[in-house]
Amino acid sequence: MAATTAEFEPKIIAFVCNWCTYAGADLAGTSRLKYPANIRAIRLTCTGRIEPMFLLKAFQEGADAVLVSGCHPGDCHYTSGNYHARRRWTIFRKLLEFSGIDPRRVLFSWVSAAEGRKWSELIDEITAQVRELGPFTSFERIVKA
Amino acid sequence: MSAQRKDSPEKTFAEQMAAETGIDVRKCYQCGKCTAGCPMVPEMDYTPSQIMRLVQIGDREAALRSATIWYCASCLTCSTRCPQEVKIAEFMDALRERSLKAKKVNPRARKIIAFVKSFLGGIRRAGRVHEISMVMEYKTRARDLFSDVLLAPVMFVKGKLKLLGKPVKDRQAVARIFERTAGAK
Amino acid sequence: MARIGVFVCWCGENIGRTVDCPKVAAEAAEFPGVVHSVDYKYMCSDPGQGLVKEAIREKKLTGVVVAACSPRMHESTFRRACAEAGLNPFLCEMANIREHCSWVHEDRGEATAKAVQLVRVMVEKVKRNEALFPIKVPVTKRALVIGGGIAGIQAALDIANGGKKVVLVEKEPSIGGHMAQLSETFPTLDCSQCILTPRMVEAATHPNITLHTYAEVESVSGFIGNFDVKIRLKARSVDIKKCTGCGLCAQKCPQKKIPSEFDEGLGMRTAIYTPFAQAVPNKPVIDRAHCTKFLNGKCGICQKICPVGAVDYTQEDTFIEEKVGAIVVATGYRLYDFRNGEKDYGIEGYGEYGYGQYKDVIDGLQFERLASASGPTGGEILRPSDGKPPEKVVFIKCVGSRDCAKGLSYCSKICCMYIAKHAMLYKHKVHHGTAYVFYMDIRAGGKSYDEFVRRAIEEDGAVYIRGRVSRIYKRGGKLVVVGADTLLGGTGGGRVEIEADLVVLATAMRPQYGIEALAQKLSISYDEYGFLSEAHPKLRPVETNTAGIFLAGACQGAKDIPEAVGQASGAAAKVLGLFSGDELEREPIVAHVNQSQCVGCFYCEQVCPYHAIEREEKRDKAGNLIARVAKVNAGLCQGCGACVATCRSNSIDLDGFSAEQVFSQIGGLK
Amino acid sequence: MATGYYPGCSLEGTAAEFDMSIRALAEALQLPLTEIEDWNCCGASAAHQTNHLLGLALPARTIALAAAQGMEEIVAPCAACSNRLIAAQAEWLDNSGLRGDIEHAIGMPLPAGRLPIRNCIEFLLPHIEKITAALRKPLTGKKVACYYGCLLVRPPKVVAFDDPENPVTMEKVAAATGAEAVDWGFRTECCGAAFAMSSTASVVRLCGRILDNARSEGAHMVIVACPLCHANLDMRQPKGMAMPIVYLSQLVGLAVGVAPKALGLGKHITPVAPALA
Repeated sequence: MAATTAEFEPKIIAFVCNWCTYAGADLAGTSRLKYPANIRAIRLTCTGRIEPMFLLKAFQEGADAVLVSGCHPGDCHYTSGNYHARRRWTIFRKLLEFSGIDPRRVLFSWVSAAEGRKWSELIDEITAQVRELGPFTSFERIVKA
Repeated sequence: MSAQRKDSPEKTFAEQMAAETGIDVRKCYQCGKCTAGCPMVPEMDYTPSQIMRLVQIGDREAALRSATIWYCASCLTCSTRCPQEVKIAEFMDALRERSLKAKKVNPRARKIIAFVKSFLGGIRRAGRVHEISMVMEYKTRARDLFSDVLLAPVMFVKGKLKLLGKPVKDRQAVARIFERTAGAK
Repeated sequence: MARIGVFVCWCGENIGRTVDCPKVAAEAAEFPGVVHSVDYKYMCSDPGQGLVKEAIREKKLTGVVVAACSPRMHESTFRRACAEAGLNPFLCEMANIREHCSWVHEDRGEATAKAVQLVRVMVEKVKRNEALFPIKVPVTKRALVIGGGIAGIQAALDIANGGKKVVLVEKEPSIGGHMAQLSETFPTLDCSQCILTPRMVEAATHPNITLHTYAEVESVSGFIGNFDVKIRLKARSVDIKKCTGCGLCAQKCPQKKIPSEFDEGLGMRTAIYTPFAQAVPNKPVIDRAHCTKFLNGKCGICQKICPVGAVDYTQEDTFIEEKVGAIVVATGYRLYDFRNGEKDYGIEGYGEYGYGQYKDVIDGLQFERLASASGPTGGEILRPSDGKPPEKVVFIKCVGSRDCAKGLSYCSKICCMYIAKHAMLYKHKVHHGTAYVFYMDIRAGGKSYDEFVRRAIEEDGAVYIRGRVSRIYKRGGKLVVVGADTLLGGTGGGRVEIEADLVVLATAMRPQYGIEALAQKLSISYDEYGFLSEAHPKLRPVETNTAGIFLAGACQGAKDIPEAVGQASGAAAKVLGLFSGDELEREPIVAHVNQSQCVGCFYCEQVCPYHAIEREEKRDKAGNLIARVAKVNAGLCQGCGACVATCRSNSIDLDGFSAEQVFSQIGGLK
Repeated sequence: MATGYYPGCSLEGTAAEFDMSIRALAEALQLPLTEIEDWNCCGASAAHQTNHLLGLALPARTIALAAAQGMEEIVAPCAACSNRLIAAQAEWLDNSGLRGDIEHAIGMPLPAGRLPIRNCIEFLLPHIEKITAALRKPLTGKKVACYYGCLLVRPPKVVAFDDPENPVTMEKVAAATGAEAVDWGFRTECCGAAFAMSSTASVVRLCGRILDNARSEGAHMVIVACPLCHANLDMRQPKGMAMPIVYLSQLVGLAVGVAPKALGLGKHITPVAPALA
């Protein structure tokens, strides 16, 4: 392990929908709510667009955790995309577990366009959580296996 | 990473109190609803909302020296009704604790502190409060010997005052609680 | 070979203070494929955009990344600039280094490092962008307005006067909304009905307006320019074509003790009723929940006496369908329920004010009815409990508003003004009475507004007390209002106890019940309080994030009449703009099926919320069916991408957010 | 279910009649109570007002004892005691950091979960049918003003008992005796509580307001469920008030036929017998 847990700065990749969470993160910005700089958000149209391969790719590129966040159930801009996403992730989580990725490294949340504060608190929280988990090093091992 | 934002060296009094108690009086917008509902306001030197204001502007000295913090009856009416959800009554507890520690207790609070000390003294010794002993101790401390002298015999006859109290068996255990929490003497 | 240009914006100090912009530009210059990289103070300004255009021309750029604010803010600005310089606008992307970086991080080193990464992500993406061309769709030049209050009426009239057809849907039996209930309006004190009713009539008789009252929007599908709307016409039990509005039925109805919604429960109505005398249309409905005929089959008087045989107990709800090109939502407000709270929203009632168990504690709209000449008291201020004129009236502001404990932190904005008006009206009618107003702040920021409040205080003698009331209780038939005057301190703390005859609570403005369900039908968003969200709080205040749907009035936030009317005219202007051409352009973010790969499982069909997936039959030259494959109808597709993630054979991709683009973005985070 | 009984200090002294009536009523209604062995004072307001941790540790010891003695719930009739017990427990359940400090102070482990703590009203509320069935002497025609004071209903989120502004539970129990509960405005106003001795004038002023309102709304007596409220209202009445202050357990006890003596009805400073006759 390269870094000790104390100085470990995790890399967290977030896949967020354009309508709710991306806008919520924008609101955190306009409200000047501070949170750790460990997060990198990738904007997609909807959580329903997110393919499981995106997450695996993120881990492959060195992410220590991945966050998927979209609209609250019932509030999807496209009516039902987040429901499809939710169903997909329930299965995908099991798959992750099976392939040896700690499911605590894959996080899900609903953040609406009005929830700037929730976004900043979420990032605070998950950064601390992932810091505790330590760096994710097992991907290469999994790929080789 | 963002350590400097969380532990900035120059915290205001309000920020300091918020960090220590979880109660953030900066939320108070001085509507006065606490003051309006407070039953003890006539006894106070500052109203509850003014105490919030003193903390907001950082006048620690005035807040800790006020009589108000001691005349708060802890009835929690203010905390229950505060539109900004400031736990005002609980905050008064925190101010009292700091007022005692900083030895800034308002002279008008002499009797109240005497009562608190007698009360806690009793628990410390016996684990339970024995009312007669507590009252006697209080009267000596407060130099308030003659109030209520007419009430005592009546209460005694009615069996409301017992000459001997029933202490806790494990008195050591209770005394230890006081030591370990560094309680008021 | 990609030739990408990177443009790093300082946004004045907004980005520049935290992010080292020249450093970001310098590092970006080293990214593979980047041939040009600069930073500038205000990239969105004219000279800033000029830098982009110039570089496109001179450096022959094949893609542009603007590192600045959120794409939700300025993506369209920069895409337009690119287009002007001859670059396909969809070859321009933004890296959000303001909202997602400089504004939320403090450490300059960290923020700069993150900004560099965010730029690299977008450079990687834009290298794989393809030129896209806006989709043209035809426009149905007919608008739907939901809600017949003053905002809805204004929007409908403006669109209709612009020469376009309007369908106006109102859920109550009459249009008019809350404005019809008001006595007089601030700051001019002109009679609300006198200015409103002519507008109501105009809306009902306008040749371009189709009015459906006692009707609700059942479902909405489609998209900008082409919405399909299903409207439920609730059974009135009265044939509106036959009815002459003579009113005989209501006179003879034996059910006379139903609290009138229009009079806010202070007056009574019958089971067959028109809400108020000036109702439009002036035709009654039967309230089936209270009608004896519907409850136990007896009665039937109204049918017997109706001279034209208009009463029809067998009527059922009917549905009509309308095609419209634009929708204006104007569903208005209601008042916070201080009596019961709103359990569905987790909001409590006002226990400290007695949960409204005291008859003489009323809300602002109830006071309007007391003061209105058309109200249950004929405009005399008489208290509800015993019908006597109150000698002391206490007005309490911010009840439910600005109250975190009740979950309603916002200011309702209109109360400062209408309470001043109430105090004034009361003093005009009960000369010897005293009006007390408990306030926290006086917010009277409109034209002639502050002067109006001062008049209430200086000329009409309203006693303003700065403080919030702690509680109200009853003592010997009087309401004791316990408050504080926070401008007085010292011993006693300025505690004030007033024995009042009548208490008026300025309760919070809340969006109408059912707004969430409507918002979901329309696919528009709402805030934590249920107010509908505008597309941008400053620059797109009447649009929603769903193209073709606009907002007017208090459904979007607390508003007074002039503001609601102003916004309604704004929405109407937007609608007329939309209707000015025969076709409109839509963002070409749509899915595509690679039909040679499609296995025809049609999972995509199941997840598509827009029914945009069609089945296509592939035949050989002899006409034999070889395969059934999926096809996307680009007119219906809204680009959510659910089909892409669902496709088992990887045969669908989404323009603008293709798998390749996303993978390369992730790769950019190395 | 093993129910631990926590009388608290007042019930051993000035509030002896509260203790007597609770025990007698529990027996009459066949609700077994076992006194928690070696309980200590909860510290009341004095502890938490001056030392936060002490204010948590004192009630914690009694709760830990009760759990160790196999109790599954605690009945604490004194409103101050039940309030302190509930508040302390809520705080360590909410803030796990405190648990260690408290356990260290009391030298005992705290129960892992939440131990239900019931005040006097909550003790009786589930047994209204039992009370109605056992009525011997219905108190028909008696107008009572139910007085909750502060500690039964506040802080509302912590005690999670009844409505903080418009409570109804005591009225429900009182109504089971046949008495009529009057609607009045001072049900949750403060009586001055701990200032009985240190600021007697305040207590007299506050009790005066409460009793005035009860009287003006037609009450024959005030019903309480807190020894501090009782002491203040009973002993600090304005001249000529003569308002009987009766414990809820006494009212119910009398209605179900417990002997007045066993309920301690003679122990009040302001006589109650005539009003209850």
